[in-house]
Amino acid sequence: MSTSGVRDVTGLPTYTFGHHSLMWWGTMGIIVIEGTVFVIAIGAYLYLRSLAQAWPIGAPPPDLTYGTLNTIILLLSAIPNQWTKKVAERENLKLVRIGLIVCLAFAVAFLVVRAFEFGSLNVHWDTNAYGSIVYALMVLHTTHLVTDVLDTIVLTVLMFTGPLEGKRFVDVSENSVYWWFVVGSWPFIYATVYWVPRLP
Amino acid sequence: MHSALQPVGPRAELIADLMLLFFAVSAVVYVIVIAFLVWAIMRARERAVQLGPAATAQADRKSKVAVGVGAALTVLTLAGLAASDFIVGAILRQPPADPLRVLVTGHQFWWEIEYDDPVPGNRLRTANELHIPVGRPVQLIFTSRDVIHSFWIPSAMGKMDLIPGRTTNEIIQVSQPGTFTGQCAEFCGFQHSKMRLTLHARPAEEFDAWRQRQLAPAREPQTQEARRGQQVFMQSSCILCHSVQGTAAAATVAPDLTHIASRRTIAAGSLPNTPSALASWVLDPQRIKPGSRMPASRLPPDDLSALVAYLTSLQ
Amino acid sequence: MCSRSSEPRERATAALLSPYRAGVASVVVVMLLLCACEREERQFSAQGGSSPSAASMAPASITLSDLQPGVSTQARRGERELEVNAFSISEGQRLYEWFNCNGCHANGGGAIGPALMDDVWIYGSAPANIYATIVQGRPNGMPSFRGRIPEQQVWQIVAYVRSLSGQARKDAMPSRTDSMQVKPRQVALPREEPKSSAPPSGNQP
Amino acid sequence: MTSAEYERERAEVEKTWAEKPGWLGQLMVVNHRTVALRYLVTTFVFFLLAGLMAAAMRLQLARADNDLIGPDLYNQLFSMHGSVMMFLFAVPVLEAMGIYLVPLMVGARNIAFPRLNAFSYWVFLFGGLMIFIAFALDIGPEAGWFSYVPLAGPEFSPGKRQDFWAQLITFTELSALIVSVEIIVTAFKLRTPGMTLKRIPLFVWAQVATAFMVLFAMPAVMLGSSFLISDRLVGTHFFNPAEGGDALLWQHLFWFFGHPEVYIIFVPALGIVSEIVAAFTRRAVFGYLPVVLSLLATAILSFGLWVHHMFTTGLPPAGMSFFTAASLLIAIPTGVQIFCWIATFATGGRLRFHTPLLFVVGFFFIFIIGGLTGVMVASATLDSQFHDSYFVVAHLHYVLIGGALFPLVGGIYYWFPKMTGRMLSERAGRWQFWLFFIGFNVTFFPMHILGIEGMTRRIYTYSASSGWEGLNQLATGGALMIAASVVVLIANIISSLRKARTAGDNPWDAPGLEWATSSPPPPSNFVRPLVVTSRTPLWVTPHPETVIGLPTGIRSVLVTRVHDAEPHHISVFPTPSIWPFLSAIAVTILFIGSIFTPWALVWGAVPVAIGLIGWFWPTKEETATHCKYEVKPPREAPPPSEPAELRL
Repeated sequence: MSTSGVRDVTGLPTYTFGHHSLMWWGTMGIIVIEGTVFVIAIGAYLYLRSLAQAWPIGAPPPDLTYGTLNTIILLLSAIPNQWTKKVAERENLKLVRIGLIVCLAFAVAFLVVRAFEFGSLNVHWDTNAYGSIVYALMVLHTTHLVTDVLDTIVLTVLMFTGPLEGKRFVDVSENSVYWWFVVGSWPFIYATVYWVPRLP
Repeated sequence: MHSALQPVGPRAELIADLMLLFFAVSAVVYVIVIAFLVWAIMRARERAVQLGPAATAQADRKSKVAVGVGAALTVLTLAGLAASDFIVGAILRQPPADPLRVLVTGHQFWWEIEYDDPVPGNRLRTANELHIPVGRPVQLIFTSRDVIHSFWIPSAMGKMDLIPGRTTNEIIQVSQPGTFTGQCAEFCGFQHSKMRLTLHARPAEEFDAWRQRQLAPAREPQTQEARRGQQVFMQSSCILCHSVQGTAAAATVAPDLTHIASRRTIAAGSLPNTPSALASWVLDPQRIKPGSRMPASRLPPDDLSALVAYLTSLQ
Repeated sequence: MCSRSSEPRERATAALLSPYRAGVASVVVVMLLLCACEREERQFSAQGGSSPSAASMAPASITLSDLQPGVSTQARRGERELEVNAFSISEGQRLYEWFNCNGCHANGGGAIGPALMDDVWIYGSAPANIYATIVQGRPNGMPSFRGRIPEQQVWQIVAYVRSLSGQARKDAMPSRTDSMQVKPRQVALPREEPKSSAPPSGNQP
Repeated sequence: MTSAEYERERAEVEKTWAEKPGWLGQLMVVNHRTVALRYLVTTFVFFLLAGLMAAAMRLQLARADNDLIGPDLYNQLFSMHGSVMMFLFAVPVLEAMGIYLVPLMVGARNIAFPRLNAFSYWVFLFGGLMIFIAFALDIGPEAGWFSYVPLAGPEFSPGKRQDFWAQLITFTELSALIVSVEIIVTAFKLRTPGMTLKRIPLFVWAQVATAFMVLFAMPAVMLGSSFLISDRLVGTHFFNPAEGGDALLWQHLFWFFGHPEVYIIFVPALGIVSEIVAAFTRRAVFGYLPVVLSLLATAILSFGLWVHHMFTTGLPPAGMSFFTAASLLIAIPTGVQIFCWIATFATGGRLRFHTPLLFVVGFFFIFIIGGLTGVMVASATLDSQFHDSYFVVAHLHYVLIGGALFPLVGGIYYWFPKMTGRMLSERAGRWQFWLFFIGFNVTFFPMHILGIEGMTRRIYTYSASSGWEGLNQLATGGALMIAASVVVLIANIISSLRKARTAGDNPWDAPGLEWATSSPPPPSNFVRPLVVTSRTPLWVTPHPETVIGLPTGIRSVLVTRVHDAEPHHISVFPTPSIWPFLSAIAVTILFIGSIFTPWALVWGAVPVAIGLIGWFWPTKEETATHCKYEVKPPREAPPPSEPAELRL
């Protein structure tokens, strides 16, 4: 089995950050799928609205307080999130631990306020189609939030307990990318749920 | 006789002509493409093992032109077909002058048909048989009481869905008298198969006469047996769902029976309207149309024959 | 190049086998679902004793007192149907509206007639009691439907009426109808413990 | 390099990539070829079952007013037939071909995310078992594969039948979405050095186009089926017009997925056609770029057609014209591909008429008819006659059987030697082809006429006065011929598996990388990754350059750059694990539980979380091994554009 030649790749890194890593591609795959779900769900919201005589149907629009508060929390959480991504890519374990805990604090604060948000939607999922689609959007986003929070918790524990290797920092970095998606998708859902009912 | 290619009205004719155009173009396209394929394969079976690079390059230049021409012809053909579709569609969408308005409501598994009229007393309700005057366009306005159905009479018109919570409409126009069949085209449950209907087209005068007859309240039973049948009707489960104009029976969830004897079929085209078929239908509809909404009535034989006598008297 | 990997036939067998292993794992699921048969059957016409006779139409013998000691076979059949069969409850729901039960009882909240969603049963909450109430009628406005509603359909209505207060199997109840929502969702309703109450103005049954 | 050194490397690589032994090892398999074979066998079994259901329906329709099968069972039969063929056969079987072939064709040692791949199979298997068990227990879906509301809603479909259908969708879409991500990443990041974008095999391009369609189409139906199940379970009003919902919302959501679905089935089959045509004409398919662009154009255009399934719902005319035009437009890329293949035949070498090519030629004869009737139903005007009639039944079977199943069977004949090391019998192959080809046309061609004569779809019976009996009998006869051809295929496969492995590495003298390794390939596919210099590497040289320097003690896979496939880094691939299997069981419990109570989403999430954490959590030994071989990425500097290249 002699061949015409060989090509040596000795010494290539065994992991990498950013868009060359397979993890990044996997995360992007999930983001594309979930992003499509959000777009279609918002499309369904607008479709139902286009059919209705008046919108919202039989309920006042959701109260703005908690939703707006949450928007601010979520947008602010992008800062520690991005910082964590940076220190993860420098493989600075100590700072990664701090970053992850700060991120978690934001996430927990957000989840607590989210509970109040559900209380101030002024409608139930089984009231009418408006209530159903509002709940669908909110539950969808909350599901993503909860899964990412669990993911972050697991990563945080791992960062404290080990076993660690270099590519675990890739996981932290990609977790941040996913959080960016959770943050980035929210303003659209916020605008739909809270402001579309207020449109004339 | 029911075929989309044996149209009985101007609108169905337009669609049939368009269909023939598409068939003809498709046949030509198919023959050409398959001829090229067979030619290419035949050539390739006789060829030397492999072409040289120069020959391949030359052949590729020719192929490039051929594929380009093929693609261009495809675009032209499709554009032509699209244009003919748009033209026919535009003609069919033109609102007709002075149409007869008929409201069609879908039910599991029958058709409620109501002739619209400004005078409430002249609104006529019937079921499963659409009677229309020859030559006059008829606007059908569709909705559904339960699930989605689709109204289709192949020789007279294309389909239109009956959707709960929405109204749709379509025009039907027939230019020759006759009876044409159709059936529900959107799957609607157990008896989707036996949700049939017939279209009766007849000259305007005959249609008007039919309409007048149908507007009259039910005829009073004439014979002793029919009178007893009416009693059976009023005291059994019939009255909970059916109505007979001019009597106490006024429920609207099942077909109006005021002139049931004038119809050619019963059970949405499942059975001929004969006394024996009527009797077996009343006795055990679930054997004939399993899953239909009409329960068995378990009448004793003499009650049953009295009831059938009454129903057959409702001309 | 020759591979030392396992024989493809073995591998194909393994591939074939793995579904069976998974099948074993899903035995638990099967057990859970076995009860589905009763729930899912679509019974179009009454089975058994299908001799069309006026007698079966009018079970005059059903009264409250008769039923206490021993429930008739019809009642038992009806009872089973009502506890488990989704199609019966659904048919009952349709007939309840078609036969205008909602004209008096509204959608279970009660209006002219008493409410059916609460825990108060004037003439008994057992299926046979409700059957008798529909067939015989009751004082103060409840008409008799004897001869009007066929037996099987009465049992279906009984099934639906009982489901209104949560007496039917939850997984057999429909979540809502395709109409205006005028009552709370049925499956969300609490199961009411039936209580009996004296009929109004001393009309003992 | 001496051959002894090579042999040692080979042994080390094989040991590193070996699967675990024993029955537990079977549940831990992460090799893409094993998973793909499981997919293929499972989907084939589902295909046979759904085919038997079709045969039962054909028997019922053979006579007018037949009472062999009542409406309740018949409705379940056609709902199962459609759902199973679409969700449990057509889509996954072509994905299985992708799972098997894409890594081999791009020269990778495994598919990207192999554990997810194993997970996707288990989820798929459990979803399939669920629906068949449900059907056996009289809880089979009853509202068609399209489950139109309100018929599929809480009022008109009591019980749990439609809920099982909705969860079938969830299961199969989950597995399909996972596979799509894997295929995209494998095709873009795991290509062997030298396989630039312009050298990617056409089959891989077809799989990539399909995977992108899946990513954008399947979320719509997942959302739709979630709406449906929540309408049925917790009383939401998405589809209740009396409370602001809309029955057509379901149709929009369903067909936004449902139309691309057709292309999701058919585009990978086009990839198979391209591979077979190239191999048997001894030339690369003429017009590589137009063919690739056609595949991508088909994928994009397929999202602009969904309303042509709703032409009879009374939508505004402007919209109908738009969708008519878009539907006609998609015929152009398909036409271009057909022309390119014909040009390939015309300009290639001497044709070798083996069974795979026979099926591809059959594909042309049948599929073009399906395409042309597709042009007819794309016309909103004509569709008012064709819609929901047997004409559409004929059309869709011409497209799906002609367009996807014929190439697939051809592909099975073509790649069977690679998968098993054995050839299938040519003689049986010819028998099977002619039985299938004639049986197919006898079954489905009459349905065009039946449709024009007014026979509607999904009817369990028809009256003798309709005049449909003769053609229906003919169709039933054809169906029996198809059944006979399937029996021949099964017999052919079984008898081949009993023979010796004599196929050799490259029995067809084909150009693709999958033929550069043994049949069946070793656990790591290639002992060393191969370097590619052309679209048809094995026709340039049967022994391409190889890559050395990958650590042999870990499952090292070379990751290359997207555009030029130059080596970038080494990815350490996971070893066999039981967690994908356990997680799939947890997910199954959650999905089936949520048919009965919404709380299953809460308590069912606990085992799922445990499964996923167990899956993710690294073991000490694993980490230690990884650390031994770890090479950190270069800091503060862009990754090396040209890796160290060394010729020995």
